[in-house]
Parts: sequence; structure tokens; C-alpha cells
Amino acid sequence: MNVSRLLPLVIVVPLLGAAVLALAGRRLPRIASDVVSVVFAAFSVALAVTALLGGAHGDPYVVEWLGGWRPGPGGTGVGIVLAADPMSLGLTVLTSLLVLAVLVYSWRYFEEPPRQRSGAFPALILLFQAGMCGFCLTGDLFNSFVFFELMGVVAYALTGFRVEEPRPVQGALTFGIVNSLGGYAMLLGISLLYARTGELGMAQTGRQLDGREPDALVLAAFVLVAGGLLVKAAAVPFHFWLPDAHAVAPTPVCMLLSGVMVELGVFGVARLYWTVFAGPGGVPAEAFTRTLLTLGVLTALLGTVMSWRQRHLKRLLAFSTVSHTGLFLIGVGVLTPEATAGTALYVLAHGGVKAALFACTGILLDRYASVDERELYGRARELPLVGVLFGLAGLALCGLPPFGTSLGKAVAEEAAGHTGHWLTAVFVLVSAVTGGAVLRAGLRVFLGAGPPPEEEEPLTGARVSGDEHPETGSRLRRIPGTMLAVPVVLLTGALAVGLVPQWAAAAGRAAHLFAAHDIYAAAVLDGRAGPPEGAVPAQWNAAGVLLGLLSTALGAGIALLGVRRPLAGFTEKWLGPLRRLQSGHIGDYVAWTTAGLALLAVLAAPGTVAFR
Amino acid sequence: MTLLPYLVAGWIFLIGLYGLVTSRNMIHAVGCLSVTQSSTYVLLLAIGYRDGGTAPVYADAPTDARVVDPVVQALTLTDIVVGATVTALLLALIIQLHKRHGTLDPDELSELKG
Amino acid sequence: MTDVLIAVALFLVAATATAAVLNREPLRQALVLSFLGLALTLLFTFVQAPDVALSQLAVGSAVTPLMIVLTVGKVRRGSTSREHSIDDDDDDGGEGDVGDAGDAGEEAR
Amino acid sequence: MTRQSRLWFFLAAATVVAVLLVAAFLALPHFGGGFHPYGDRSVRAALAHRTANAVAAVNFDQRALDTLGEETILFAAVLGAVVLLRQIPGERQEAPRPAQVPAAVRRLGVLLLPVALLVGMYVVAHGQVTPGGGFQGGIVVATALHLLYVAVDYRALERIRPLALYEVGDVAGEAAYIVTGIAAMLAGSAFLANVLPWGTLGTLTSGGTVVVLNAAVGMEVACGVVVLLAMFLDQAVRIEESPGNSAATQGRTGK
Repeated sequence: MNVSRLLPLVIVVPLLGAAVLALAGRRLPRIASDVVSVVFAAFSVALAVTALLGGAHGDPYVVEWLGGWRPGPGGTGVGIVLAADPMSLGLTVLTSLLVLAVLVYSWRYFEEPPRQRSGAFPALILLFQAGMCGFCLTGDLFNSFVFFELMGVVAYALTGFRVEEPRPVQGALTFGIVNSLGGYAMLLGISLLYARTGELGMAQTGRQLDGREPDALVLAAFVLVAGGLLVKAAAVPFHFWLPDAHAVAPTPVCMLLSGVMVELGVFGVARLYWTVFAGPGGVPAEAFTRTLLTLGVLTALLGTVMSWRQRHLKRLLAFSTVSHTGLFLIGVGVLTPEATAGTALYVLAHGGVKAALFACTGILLDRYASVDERELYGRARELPLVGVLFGLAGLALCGLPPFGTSLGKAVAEEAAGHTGHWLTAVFVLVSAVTGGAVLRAGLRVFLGAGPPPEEEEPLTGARVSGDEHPETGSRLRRIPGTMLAVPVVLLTGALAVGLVPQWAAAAGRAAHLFAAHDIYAAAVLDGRAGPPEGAVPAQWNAAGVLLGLLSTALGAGIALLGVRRPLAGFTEKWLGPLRRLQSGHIGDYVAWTTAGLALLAVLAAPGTVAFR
Repeated sequence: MTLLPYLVAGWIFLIGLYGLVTSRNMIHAVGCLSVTQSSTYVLLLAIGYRDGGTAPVYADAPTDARVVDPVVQALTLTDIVVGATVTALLLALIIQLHKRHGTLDPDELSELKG
Repeated sequence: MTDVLIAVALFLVAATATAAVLNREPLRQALVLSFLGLALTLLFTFVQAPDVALSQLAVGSAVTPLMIVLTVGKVRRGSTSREHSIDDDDDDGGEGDVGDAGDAGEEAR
Repeated sequence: MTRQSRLWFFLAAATVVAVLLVAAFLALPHFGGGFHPYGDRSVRAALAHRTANAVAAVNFDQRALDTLGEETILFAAVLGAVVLLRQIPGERQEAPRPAQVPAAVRRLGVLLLPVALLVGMYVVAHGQVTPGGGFQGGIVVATALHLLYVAVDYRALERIRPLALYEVGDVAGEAAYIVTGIAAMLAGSAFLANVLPWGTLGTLTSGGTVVVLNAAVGMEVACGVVVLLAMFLDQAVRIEESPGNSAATQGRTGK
């Protein structure tokens, strides 16, 4: 069987698994539903890997027209296409692997109400997997909206999973409203594109747009579709929902949300640009770069600042995801294959590292019923292994070679440096401070470094929990092997991304194929394989290693400073207003989302539309 | 007439957003969200309309009849299902929100700050 | 002729949508939303989309308002059954809580 | 932000968005124009597969993956609602009270119920020929059942609504859609290909797999919406907070 025939199965197998679990969940004991979910997820991983390897040996594009609706000459057809290049397949593999990790992490111990249906939670996770994989693989605009919404619906339910507590329900509701708005904006944009081009496939739409000069309609379509995707990617000022949702979702869900779902938003923007808008009739390169760099830098800096001042560990990690998303946006916005390759590696390794950090935090929560940096002060000395993992992950986030995060950062920042040297500085600063924030928290929690926390310092730090509950039913006395194995494996994976030169080379080739408007259309519509000429393999170089060491040293330095908190009053004075923006108020968030659309329009307009 | 349907779609989108921004009750906010979504139906179907076209159903019509675009109609159908399910989930969350917080006023929901 | 009908339906849709947003009391909003559903059904019929009209009729003017009404019923009941009832969602003035509680009770019987 | 500043901030942003939208609308093809390349191709493809309702052909044949996604969204939402609206510790089930319904309403409801069910099933069955189909008919069937709640009371509805059965129906509909798609692969074609005989245009059995997928969707929607509404009804009618329970007050301490 042709490898392309397998492509739909990557999406369908988890769906079948979810159906089995929803049907049999009432009767199956917990262990059986755990096994079933892992088997289906693993099968999907195997399929995705097969497709990736199959693509590596033959035609790098794996194209499957569903229902057999292959287009006629000229690429006109009526069907939906799954068009997987190595980039989207790589993301699919990452997604599926993280899903597998999450299922193993929640194995047996994670409390999954309702009691009488042990299959509901893993079924939702499998549906989430199907949605994310579908979003990666589809080559059709409306179909990507459908999978966007599927991801969303499952994610809202999973975020609000623990309805016994007040904050998850509020976070999930905010998440649901803001993301739905993003989805509707996206659909409006797709409608505009359909009106102009009469097509829904990305390749077809892109080809049709190439025929004429861009105008206000193209601009509006870009703003609306990209805006919707940027909501998912949590770019400033669309980002407000993310910390509210990621800080309150169950830990296994956080691993998926932060590890890969947000990154899919960035991927969506990049793919949208390259397949639809990169031609002469789309958004000019300088307009796109201007837009993404502006948003990316704002996102990276805001996320960094907010991350540093959190004491709620999950919220700290959530803001650090925001800041890294900013870096990814910069990497994508620079529009060179090198930067794209670096970003891809960065996303891969970041997914592993961030999921590992959430896994460690989850262990703390399940054992101490708290994720507050001060409440946990020194209490986790008895968990040296978790501490080592947490510290390593923090260093990886800083950009310590040879972690994959460091390689990705090195490649992306070098490529971005060609656009502006200050962008390199942003990469170094952001990874240093977000990694430093994690290290600071680790030092205090696992080593009891610095002065013990005073009773109450109401000014510093965000609202504190005080009423966190372990997710394992009761507090863990012993840490289960599965919960420890998952972060170990994830960190090893992140290390491997930096160490296996074949992967880095593959990322270089993938980026070369991904960042190619015409090659994509030819491969999808005419069945012509694009030879990856002149692909630059992503690789280590001295400057990258040095900058990685520099940001790690900086990160460790500010972590040591932060442990003593000499700057608390100072940061509070200057950063208070920023903090107040994160108000938790749905009206504010909707207003910001509208403002974000306006901002996108203003940024992308010059060059796209001629003002007459 | 050439612009009116599009303008109505735009108006509904913006008025829905306005309702969300000024809402004082989460149930009302979810209602406004579904108003916002109606704009996508109107825009899609307006784009697919063809003067003098009939519905794209050939049960009795001759097979060469001039019909409106069936694709946007199929898309709108999907869109309506998506809207209804999202509304259902959000309302489910609202029921729990009220149980936990005792209020549905966004001004009083202040757990997630900073 | 069709154009006139479409234009009328469009105005109806715009008007009911605006009314649905401006009616800040959830039960009344549910009612207006079902009018919006009807107006959209009308519009879809005129633009030759009977399939869509049918589902809009079923979803927009029946299922969605029904779910809203059930939610309001639950919420009202939840806050009246508690002794320390907190004045929840009626700061926007102009709504008769007594009458609404009656409606909610009716719905949640 | 204060209410005032939030409003002004929004209005400023919305003005920019409005300008953008109007500018885009001015560049759109005129309302009622004749440029519908995809639509035209799609009509031809529908007729080639002997599906009289071109919308059904797009939904269940040409773009069947969209509909799979849509059904999965419904499936996920039902599962999500079951999880989110579960009875949690500190809540108890109350027996619903019998209701007094005027005899006229009762008679009308009981009379309407079978009619509405029939109409719903008719709409499902004729989806590939006339307007309507699995989704519309499914919703009609699901809402028709709830006439019993309006006309009699909740206990009457519960008697004809064994939830477990409907949940199985929901899953079975979703699974049937997937299995039909995979069966096409086993028959040597692509996923969700229309491999069954297409029949004669305009007849009930025309359209090949469109009939099967349409029925699967009808089943899933009817059962799924019943389960969904049941979760809301249970919350509204059955589930009560236990007296003296602290779960509700717990949340409020944070305020």
C-alpha cells in the first residue's frame, strides 16, 4: 500500500480509540482503559513515523486526496487534500509522542472522574490528538478550521475537567470564548478568500491569488485568518487566555497545551503564509515580516517579564510558553529557511522540555498539594531526582548546549541576526530570563536556597492558590515510576534533538520544502516532487554554542539573584501596570482580541494595499 | 443591494463583539458569542448566492438548472453544528462556574489575576 | 422581488442580532436569540439554502435557546436554594427578579 | 480596565476593524454574481455520483472529512458535557416532582410526538434527495422526544430515555462513519471514497455511501443531542447541592 494511503489513518485511529473508550469505558476497569488508550495512541505514532520515513526515502510530500477526488489538470477539484510535508509530519509525530507521554503520565494514578466511566479522560485526550494531527496534515483551509475547532472544543472540556474547583471552570470558559472568537474570525477570512478565488484548498487558493495584485480583500482575509491562528498561538495581544487556562488545567493537559497546541498556532500562521499568501498576489514579505517580528518581540518580552514575577509554578511555566511562542514567531517571521529550520528544532525540543517541566510540577502538586514557590520552599529536598530533572529542564530552557532547545535557538537567532542584530539579543535575553525564572523556583523549592519566605508579601507575586488539590485523589506518598519516567524520557528526547545530526539535517531539508510557495502548489496539485536543492542543514557552530553558554550563565546568574529577591520592589513598581492587564475579565480579553485584529491590519497594510 | 448582505455580516460580527465586551453576565456573553457566529453564516451564504439561482437540489429540477453555490451551504451546515456544540460546552462550564463562584458577573470573577 | 425579500430578511437579522446583544437579561435574550434564529431561517430560505435553513431552525431557534433557558433555570435555582444567596447576575437593573424566578421555576420543574 | 475605558478602547479597535471589513467588502464580487468555480464543479460531481441534493454530496462525498470532523466535534462536546456536568461529591440527586400540565397541552403533546418523530426520520432518510439530512432530521428527532417533558413531565421523559442506550447510539454513529470510510480503503480506494453503487438520480437509495454516512450522522446527532440535553436537564431538575455542603462556599472564600 502506498504510504499516502496511511495518512488519514493517523487521524482516524485515535478517533476509533476514543469511540472504543467511550463505549466500553463504563465496563472496563481503569487499567484496561489505560492500556486501550496507550495502544491506540502508539498505533497512531507508528503510522505517523511510517509516513515520515516513507516521505524521507521517496517523494518528500505525502499527498492524499480523500474520497479519491484527485483534481483534474490545472489542479481544479472538489475534494479535500491531506498534504504532508516533512515539517507537518514532524509536528504530527511530536504531537502523537506527547499524547503518548501524557497517557503514560496519567497512568493509573491521575484521578479521572466520573468514576463510573474510566474511559472519558483518555477518550478526550485521543480526540485532542486527532484534532491536532488533522490540523497538521490538512491542506484545505476550511478543513483546518474544522480541526481548529475540534482541538478547541476538546481543550475547553479538558481544561475545565476538574469542575470541583473554582479556577479551572473560569479558565476554561475564558479559553473557550476567546478561542471561539478566533475561530470565527478565521472562518470570516476563509470566506473572503473563497469569494475572491473560488477555492478552499491552500494550494489552489494560493495559485488563484497569484493572478492579481493584492488589495484590501487580501489584507482583510490575511488579518482575519492569521488573527484566528494567532489567538491559538497566544501572541500578544491575543495571549491573555493562555495563562488563565494553562495554570488551571490538569497537569497532563498542560503538557499538551503548552508543549504542542500553542505551537500549532504558530505553525498554522507559517503554513498559511507560505501556501496562500507568499505569492505575488498575497502579503508582501516585508509586510509579513514586519507584522510577525513586532508581535513576536512584544510576545517574547511580555511573556518573559510576566513569567519572572510568578510564584505559582504552573503560571510561571504558562508565561514562559508565551515568551517562547514569541521567539517562534520571530523565527517564522524572518522568512528564511534557516530560521524556519531552527524554529522547528526549537519547537521540537521545547515541547519535550516544557512537558517535562509540567510533569515535574505535577509531581509536586500531587505530593504537597501546592504549586506555590513559597509554600514549597525547601520542602522538596526529599525529591532529589525530580529536582535534578527540574533543574536540567530549566537549563535547557536557558539554552544550555547540547540540548535541542539550544541548537534550535542558535540556528534561529543566527538567521534572525541577519535581519537585525538586536533580534539575537532578544533570543538570548528571553531564554536567559525565562530559564532563570524556572531555575530560581527550582533552587528555592528543591534546595531551599535564599532566605525563607516571610509570612505575607502581598505586593509581590500573583494571587496565590492556597487551595490547590492533588490530582491523584490523595497526596502521593511515593512517586510512581511512570510519572518519573515520563520527564526523563522527554528530556532525553530534547537532548537527542540537539545531538543527532541527522535530525538537524532533516530539519534543514524540511524547512527548505516548507518555506516554498510554488514547490508546495506543484507537489499538491500537479504531483510534481520538488527536489530539495540547496537545503542548508541546521548545525552547531561556535557562535551558537557561545551564545547558548552565555544565556545559560545569565540565566543562572539572575536565578541566584532572584533567590534573594533584591529587586522585588523595583520590578513591582515598573511592572505593576503590565500585571493589571492580565485582569481575568472576559470583556477586557475580547477588547484586546479586537485590538489585536486592528493591530494586525495596521501592521500588514503598508505594502499590501496601495493607498490611493 | 450589492453590498448590503456583506455589511450586515460585518455589523453582526462587531455588535456581537460589543456585547461580549460590555456583558455583565456570562450567559449573556455566550449568547453574544453565538450572535457573532451568525455573521459567518450570513457572509458565507451571501458569497454563494447567484441571481436567479435555485436551491442546489435536483429532485425535481432539470439537471441543467441554474443553482446557487452548494459548497458554501455545506460549509455553513458544518459551522452551525460547531456553533451549537461550543455553546453547549460553554453553558456547561457556566453552570459549574456559578456553583463555584456564586456569581456570573465578569466584574466579580477575579480569581485569575496577574 | 427576491431582492426585496432578501433585503427585508437582512434587516430583520441585523435588528434581531442587535436586540439579542442589547437584551442583557439572559432569559429575554434567549427569546430574542430564537427570533434571530427565525430571521436567519427566513434569510436562508430566500437565498435558496433550504438545508441550512432547516438546521438553523432546529438549532438556532430551538436547541440553543433551550440550553440557555435550562442553564438560567439551574443558575437561578442554585442561588435561591442557598441561604446565603449572593445577589448574582442581576446588577444590570430593569429586570424583575421575582417574575424571572417564576419562569425559571416553571422551566425547571 | 474600568468599564468606561474598556468600552472606549474597544470602540477604537472596532473602528479599525470596521474600516478593514468595509474595504474588503468593497473588493468582493457583487452579491448574486456568477463566479462560483468550486460550486459549479461540485454540482457536476454531485450529478455524476447521482446525488440529487448537491449539498449532501458536498457534505458526505466530496468533503466528507469536514463532516467527520464536525461529527467528532459533536461527539467530543457530548463527552465533554458528560464530564463537566457530572454529579460531584457534595451533590445529590433529587427525584423530579410530577408536574401538573393542562389536559389540552398534554393531549396535543402526546399527539405531536409521533408526528414529529416521523418527520424527523423522513428528513434523515431523504437527505440525499431533498433538503435536509442526518443532521437536521437528527435534531428534530431529539427535540421531538422532549415534547414529552413539556407535555407530561420529566419522569415520563426519563422512562423513554434510557441514557446508556443513547450514549451507545452516539458512539455507534461516530464509529459507523469511520468504519464506512475505512471500508472504502479496504475496497482498494481512498479513505471515505464513495465505493457503493450510485443508483439512479432522485431515488432513496441513490448516492452510494452518501446514504450510509447520512444515516450514521442522523443516528449520532439524534442520540448525541438527547444525551447533551439530558445533562442539562439533570442539572436543572435533578442535581442538588447537599445541604451544608461546603463545595460552593469554598470557591467563594477566594473572592
